[in-house]
Amino acid sequence: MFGPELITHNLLRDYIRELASQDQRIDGRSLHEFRPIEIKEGTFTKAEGEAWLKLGNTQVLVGVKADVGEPFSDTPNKGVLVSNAELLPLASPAFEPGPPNENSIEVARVVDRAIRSADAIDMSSLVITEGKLVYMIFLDMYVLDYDGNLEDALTMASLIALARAEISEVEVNDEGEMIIKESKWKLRLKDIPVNFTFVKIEDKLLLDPVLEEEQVSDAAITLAIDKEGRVCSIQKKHGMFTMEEIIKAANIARSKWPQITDKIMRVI
Amino acid sequence: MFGPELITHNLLRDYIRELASQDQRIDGRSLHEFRPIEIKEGTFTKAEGEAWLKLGNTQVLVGVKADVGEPFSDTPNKGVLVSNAELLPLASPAFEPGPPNENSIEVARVVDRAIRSADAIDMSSLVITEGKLVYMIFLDMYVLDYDGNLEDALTMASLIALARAEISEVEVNDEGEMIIKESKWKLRLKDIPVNFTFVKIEDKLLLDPVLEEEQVSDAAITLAIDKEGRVCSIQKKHGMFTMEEIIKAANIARSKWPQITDKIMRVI
Amino acid sequence: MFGPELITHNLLRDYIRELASQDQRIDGRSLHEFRPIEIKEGTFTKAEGEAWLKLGNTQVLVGVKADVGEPFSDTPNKGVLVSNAELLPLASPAFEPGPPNENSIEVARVVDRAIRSADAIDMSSLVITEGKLVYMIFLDMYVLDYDGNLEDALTMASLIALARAEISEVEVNDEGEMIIKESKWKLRLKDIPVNFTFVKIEDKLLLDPVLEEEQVSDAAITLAIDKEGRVCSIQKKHGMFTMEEIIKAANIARSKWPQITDKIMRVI
Amino acid sequence: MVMPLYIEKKPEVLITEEGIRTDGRKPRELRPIRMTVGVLDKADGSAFIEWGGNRILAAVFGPREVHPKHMILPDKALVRARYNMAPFSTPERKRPGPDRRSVELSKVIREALKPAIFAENYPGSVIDIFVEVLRSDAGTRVAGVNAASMALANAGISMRGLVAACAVGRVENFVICDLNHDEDMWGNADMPMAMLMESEEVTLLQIDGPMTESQFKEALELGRDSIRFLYEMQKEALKRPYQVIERSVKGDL
Amino acid sequence: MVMPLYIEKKPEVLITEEGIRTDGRKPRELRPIRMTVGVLDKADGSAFIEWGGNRILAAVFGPREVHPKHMILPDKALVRARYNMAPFSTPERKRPGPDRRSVELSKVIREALKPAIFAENYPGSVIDIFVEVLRSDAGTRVAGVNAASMALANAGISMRGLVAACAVGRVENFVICDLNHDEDMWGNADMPMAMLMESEEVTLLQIDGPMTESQFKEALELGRDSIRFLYEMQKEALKRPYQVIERSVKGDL
Amino acid sequence: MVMPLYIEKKPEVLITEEGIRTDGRKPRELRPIRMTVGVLDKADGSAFIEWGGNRILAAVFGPREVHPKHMILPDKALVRARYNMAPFSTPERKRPGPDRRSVELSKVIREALKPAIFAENYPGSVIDIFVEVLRSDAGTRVAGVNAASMALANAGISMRGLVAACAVGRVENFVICDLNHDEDMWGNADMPMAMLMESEEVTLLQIDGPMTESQFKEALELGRDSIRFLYEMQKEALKRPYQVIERSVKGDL
Repeated sequence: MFGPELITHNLLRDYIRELASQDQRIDGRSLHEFRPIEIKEGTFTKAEGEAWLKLGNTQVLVGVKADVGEPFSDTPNKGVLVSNAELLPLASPAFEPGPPNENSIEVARVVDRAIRSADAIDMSSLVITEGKLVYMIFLDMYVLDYDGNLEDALTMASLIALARAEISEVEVNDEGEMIIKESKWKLRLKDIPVNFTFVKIEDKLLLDPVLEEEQVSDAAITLAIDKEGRVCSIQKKHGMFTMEEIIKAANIARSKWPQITDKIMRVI
Repeated sequence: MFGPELITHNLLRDYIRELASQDQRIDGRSLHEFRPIEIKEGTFTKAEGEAWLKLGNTQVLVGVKADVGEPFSDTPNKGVLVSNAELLPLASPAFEPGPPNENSIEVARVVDRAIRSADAIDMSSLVITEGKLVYMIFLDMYVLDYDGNLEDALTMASLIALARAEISEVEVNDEGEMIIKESKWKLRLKDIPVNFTFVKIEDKLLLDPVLEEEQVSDAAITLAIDKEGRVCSIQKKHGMFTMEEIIKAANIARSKWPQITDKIMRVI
Repeated sequence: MFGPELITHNLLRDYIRELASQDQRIDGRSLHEFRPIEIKEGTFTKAEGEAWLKLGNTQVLVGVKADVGEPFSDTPNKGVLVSNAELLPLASPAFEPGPPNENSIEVARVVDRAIRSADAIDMSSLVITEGKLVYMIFLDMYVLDYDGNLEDALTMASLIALARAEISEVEVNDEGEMIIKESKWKLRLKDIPVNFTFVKIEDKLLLDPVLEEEQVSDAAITLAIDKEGRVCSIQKKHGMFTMEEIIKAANIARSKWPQITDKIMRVI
Repeated sequence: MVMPLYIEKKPEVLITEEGIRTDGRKPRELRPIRMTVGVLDKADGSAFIEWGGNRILAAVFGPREVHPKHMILPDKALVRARYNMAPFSTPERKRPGPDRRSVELSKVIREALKPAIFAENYPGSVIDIFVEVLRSDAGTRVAGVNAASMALANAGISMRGLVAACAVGRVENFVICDLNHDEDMWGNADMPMAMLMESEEVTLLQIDGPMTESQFKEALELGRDSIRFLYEMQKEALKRPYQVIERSVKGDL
Repeated sequence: MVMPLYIEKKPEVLITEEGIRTDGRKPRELRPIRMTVGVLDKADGSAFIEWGGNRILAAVFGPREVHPKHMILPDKALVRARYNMAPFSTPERKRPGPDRRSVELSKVIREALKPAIFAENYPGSVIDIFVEVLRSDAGTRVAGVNAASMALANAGISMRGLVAACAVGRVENFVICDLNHDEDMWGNADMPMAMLMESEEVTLLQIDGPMTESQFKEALELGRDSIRFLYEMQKEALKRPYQVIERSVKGDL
Repeated sequence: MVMPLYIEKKPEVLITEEGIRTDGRKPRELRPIRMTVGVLDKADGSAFIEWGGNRILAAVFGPREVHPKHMILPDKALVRARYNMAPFSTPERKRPGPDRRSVELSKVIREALKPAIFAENYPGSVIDIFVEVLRSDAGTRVAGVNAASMALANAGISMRGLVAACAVGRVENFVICDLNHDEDMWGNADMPMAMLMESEEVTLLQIDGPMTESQFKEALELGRDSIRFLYEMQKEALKRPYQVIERSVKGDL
C-alpha cells in the first residue's frame, strides 16, 4: 500500500472481504495462486542483463548494469551490489516524481535482502584486484504498471536479469591501467531466493495480492525461500500476524518455490 | 515567460497586440529594432572577465572565472566550460530564491549552446597537460533586472566577458606540482555567435521583446547566428511558428548580426 | 526563539515582564543567576569525548569524534574542527525534522566561534603529517530537551566533551600507510571560553533565560569570555541594545566566568 | 570513483561521398519504427515507441486534481511533462533523478505538446505527461514527443490534432533525417523538430550546430516530410490500440 | 577523504560447542537492560532504554495538529515515526540526516507500533514518535520499539496494549536471543521481532539470513519468550516513572 | 578536483608601530565609499554600494503577498532577508547556493534591520530584502546592511529610522575601523556593528577574536563614530536617487 492512499469504495472492500471468507478472489484465483507470469521478449534497455516481467497487470523492468570501482574498505575481497527501485509516476496515479521515498526504498531493500541473505551472487567473484578494483553491479528496478505485489514481481525479474547479465572482462596491465576486453563473462546465480507476498483478510492468507486486495487487507508480509527451503528473508509490512499464520505462510511459500523457480530457469 | 505568471491587464494586452498589428510597439521601437545596449564601465566582480550589460531596462552581469582541474575522460584534449545562470530574486517579483529551475537552466543552456555550436572558444587551447590538467572556465550569468529578453542580453554579456578574460598562466614543474605564474593569457573568441529573440503576435515578429511583450505573445523563439551567417543554434520556446516565419526570423537575425557584433567588438 | 513561534499567553507575558521590572523571575532566580547545572554520569555515546548536560530543564548531549583526513589546502599545518548542532524534534514541539536550518546553524556557529576565537584548541597539535594528514574533530551537539538558552548549555557541554576526548594515536609507516595504535592522547584545552546569554526585558538584563523568558523578551545577546576576561565572541540575536547595556552584560559575564569554569573543571 | 565498462568510438567516415551513412542508410531514410498504443493498465493513456535502438514509454494521467493546489490555473488545465532517462538506458549507468538536460527536455517536450491540447476544456485540472526513456539511441526527445502525443490521444484528451516529431541534421554537406548515435555524437548539426499536424506549424525546434541558409531550408523541409510520415504511422497505431504498428523508410522518404 | 580511527575485528569463534557466546552469554540469555520513563520535559511522553551498549531515547508528541495539512486523515490519527542515529552513535562518525536504512527502519517501527494505537480516537490529528539512537550496539530497532511503546504510554495515548520487542537469530546451529555486535555482524541469521502483548500477535518481523523450518519455529518461540520478559520490565517501568528499572537474564530465560 | 588560480598571501606587517595599515590608512580612516539609490527597475526599492573593493546590490520587494501562506503573521509584516554571494565575488569561484555562513548572515542582517521597520503597519504581508554580494573585499555584511537599509527607504517602507553599519576590530593593540581583507583575515578581532540611528541602539553586533575591557569599549565607540559617518552619506544618497554619493575618511573620522 503506497503513498496517498487510493480510495477503494466500501462496496468493493466488502465484496473482496466477503469473497475471501469463502476462499475466493475477485479475479477468480484460489487463495494461494499466482497470477500469470509473462516475460517479454526483446531488448528494452542498454543493461548487461534485463527482464521485463508481467505479473498479471503489474509490469516491471529490471536492468543490471556493471561498472568498475573500488571495494568498500571493510570488504576488500568483495564486489559491490547496489539495488535501487523507482516507482515511476507513470505506473500509478499514487506515485509521484521525486527521490526515492519510504516505499521505493523498502521494496528495493526487500529484494536486495533476499538476494544477499541467500548468498545468491558470489560477491568474491566480482573482485578484479583485491582491495583495489571490483565490479560494481547496479540492480535498477523500474515499476511500469502497478497492480499490486511489487516485491515478488521485482524479485523474479531481478533474478532473471542478474542470471542473464553478460559483463565485459577487464584486465589490469603492468602500468596499472584498466583494459576492457571484448570477451564477456556471465554472472551466475548460486541460489534462486524467490519472494512470496501474502496479505491477510480476517483469518485468510492471500498469495500474490492485486492492488485492491492490498488496499483492503488487514496485514501484509513478504517471505523469501532459498533453494534448500529455508526462510532467508522476511518483511512484515502493515498490520499483524499470529505466529501460526507466519509459519503457515512460510509453508505455502516453500511449496510454491519449485513452480516459480521453474518459470525463472526457463528464461535464463 | 517565467515562473508564476505575471498578470498583465487585459487592456495592456489588447493595446500591445493592437500596436503590433500596426507594426508599432509600446516603447516606440520598430518591430525589428533592439533596445539601447549599454555596457557599464568599472570593476564589479572578482572574475577573470566580466560585463555588466543593460538592454533597455534588462540588466545582467556576467563573470568568467577560471580554475584548473581534470578534463572529462572522454575529452582528454579539451578544457571544460561550465555555464550557469541565476535568475536572482531581486531581478523580478516573479523570481524566487532556490536552486536552478527550468527557466534558469534553459536560458543558461541556450547561451552555452550558441557558444559551443559556433565553436567560439578553442577548447583545445585550454589544455595544460593532456588528459591530466586543463583550465575550467565558469561562465556565471547573473540577472539583476528582468525586463524581457534575457537570452540576447546574456549572450552578448557572456561573449564580452569571455573575450575580456585574462587568466593566470600555469606551469607544471618536474615534481608534477602546479605553479601559478604572474603572467596572464587572453581567452580569444573564434566566433561571435549572437542570439536573437523574437516573439510572435498574430503574424508579426517582434525582435528583442520587453517583458510585457513576452507575456502577451503567442510564441517565442531564439536563434543564434555565427560569423558566416549560419544559424548555429535555435530554441523555440512557447507557442508555434510556421516554417516561413522561422526562415524570416533567421533572415532578420542575419541582417542584424553586424550591428550587434560591432557593439561587442568595441568593448573587448 | 525558534521556528514556528510558540504561543505564550498574554497573561504569562505580562507576568514575566512585571516580575522582571521588580528584579524577579518565574523560577525564583535573581536576574543574573544561572539555573542548576548537572552533568550526567555514564557512557551515552560512542564518541571519543562526551557530555550530557542539564541546565535546568534544558538537556544537551555533545559528542566529540575524531577521524583522520587531509588538511585544508590553505592551512596545511592545522587540523580540522567541524561543529554541527541538531535541534532534535523530540526536544521541542517547535523543532521539525530536516537538514540544519537557520537556528541550528547559528547556534553551532556561536559555539564554534567562541572556541576558535579563544584559540581553545591547539589546531597545530592535530597535525600528523604536515599538509597530508591531520586529525579531524567533529563536535556534534545534540539538543534533547529545549527549555531556553541552548548557547550556554551547548558551549559548556562542548568544552567538557572536548577536554575529555581521548583519541587513538596514529602513525604513518614507511610505506605511507596509516597505523592506528592502541595508545590514546588527550585533546587539551588552552582556554575555557564560556558563553553567557542574556535577554532584555525593558531595561533589565536576565542571564540564562528559560524558554518563556526568551519568547517574551525584547532582545537577546550571547557573549563569550576567555580566561583573561576578554570578550572573545558576541552574537546579538533579536532586538536591540544600548552600548551601555552591552558593556554591562560583558561585565556580568566576566564576573560569572570563574563560577562556570569551576563547574567545568571539576568534571574534566 | 566509478569507471564505466564502455568506450566511445568515433567512426572514420560518418557519410560517404555517395551519401551512405554509418548504418547503411541514405540521407532521407528513417530507421525502423514500431508504435504500440495502450500498453499500460493504470495510466489514462499510454504508448510505446521503438525507433532504431530507442525504447520509450509515454503515459498520460488526467485531467485530474492538481497538487500542490497553488499551481491550479482557474481558466484552463495545467500541463506538466517529465522526460526521464532510466539508469539502464545509456551505455554508462545514469544516476537516477533529473539533471540539467532532462529538465530542459521536459520543458521543450511540454511546449511541443501544449499547443495541441484544448487546455481550456479542463479548467482547474492538470494533465500529466510522462516520457520514460528505457533505452536511448539518438533522437529520444522526438521519439518521446511522438509517443506522448499518442498517449494524450489514447487518454481521450481533446486536442487540435496530433503532434509528430523527427530529428534532422547535417553531416558534412548532407542534410539527413533521423540521426543515429554516431551522427548525433560527431555530426555537424542536429535539429529536432515537431509539428502540430493540423496546420503543420512547428511546436518544437532546436538546433545545435551551424547550417547555412540553404541547408537550414532544406532541413526544415526534410523535417516536415519525415514528420508527415510519422504522423501517418501515429494515426494507424491509434486506430488499432494494443496492436504493434511497424515501419521504416527504405531508400527515400 | 576521511578515514575512521576504527578497525572492525571478526572474532575467531562466535559460539563455542557448548553454546557460549563471545560475551559469555548462553543462547537464551539477555544482556543487561535498564528502562526509564518520563526523562524529557517538553515531550508529551518519553523513555530511555539502555540495553547492552545501546542507549536510545524515545519521545512522543501528540495528538497534535497536522502539518502539512494535506496529510490529515479525517477519520483517525496520522501516526509518524522517525528512527535516527546520532553522528556519535557509531564507531565511525555517521553523517547527520536520513539514509536508506533509517528510512526503512522508521517505516518498520511505525508499522510495529500502529496496530497498538487507537488511532480512531484522535481523528484529524497526528501522533509523532521519535527514536534517537545515541549509542548503537546491535538491536537498536527492537530497543527503539520498546522505548517508543513506553513513550506512547507515558504520553497517555490510548493503546490496545504495549508493544515489546527483541531480536533473535542464528549462529551456526544455535538459535539465540538478543544478538550482540559480533553476532549481528558475523552471525548466520538475524530476526528482529515485536509483539502486541494483548494478543501476542507479531507487529514487527524481519529476517536477514536463512533458517530451516525448525530453526525458524524455534526462533519465533524464543522471540516470544524474550518479548514476554521485556514486557514485564516495561510494565514495571511505567508504574514508576522517573525510576530506573534494571534487569538482565543470567543463564536462561 | 578543482584547484583555484589563487594564492592567499599574509603580509609581513599588518600595522606599523605608527599605526599605518597595509593599505596606508590610519586606524580611524574609512575606505572610499560610493552609494547609489534606485538602481533597479523591477524592485520596489534598491541601492548599490561600492566600499573599498566591495560591490553590493540590495533590493526590497514589499509589502507583498506571503508565499507559502502558512508563514503569514496576522498582526504584522513578515520580514525576510537573503544574503548571497555571487560565484564570481571571491578570488576562488564560489559554488552557487546558500552555505552555513550565508544562512547565518541572512539571519543577522534580518535582525539588524527588523527593529527599524514598522512591521505592524503591514499585517499579513511580507517584506523581502535581498543582498547580493557581487564583489567581496572584507565587510560585506555591514556594507550589505547599509545598502539594504537604503533600499527599504527607497521602497517607501515606513521605518523608525535608517540602520547604518560598519566593522571595527583590533590589530595588535590598535583598535581600527573598516577592516580590509588582510585585517579581516589575519587581524586579532573583528566586530561588525549596526545601529538604528534614531536612538543609536545596536541592532547588529558580532565579535570574532578577543578584546580587553578597554579595547571593547574603544571599539564600540569607534563603531558608533564610523556608523554616524555612514548615516550622513545614506541620508544624502536618499535625497538624490540615481546620483552617486561618494566619500571616504582621509586621516581621522
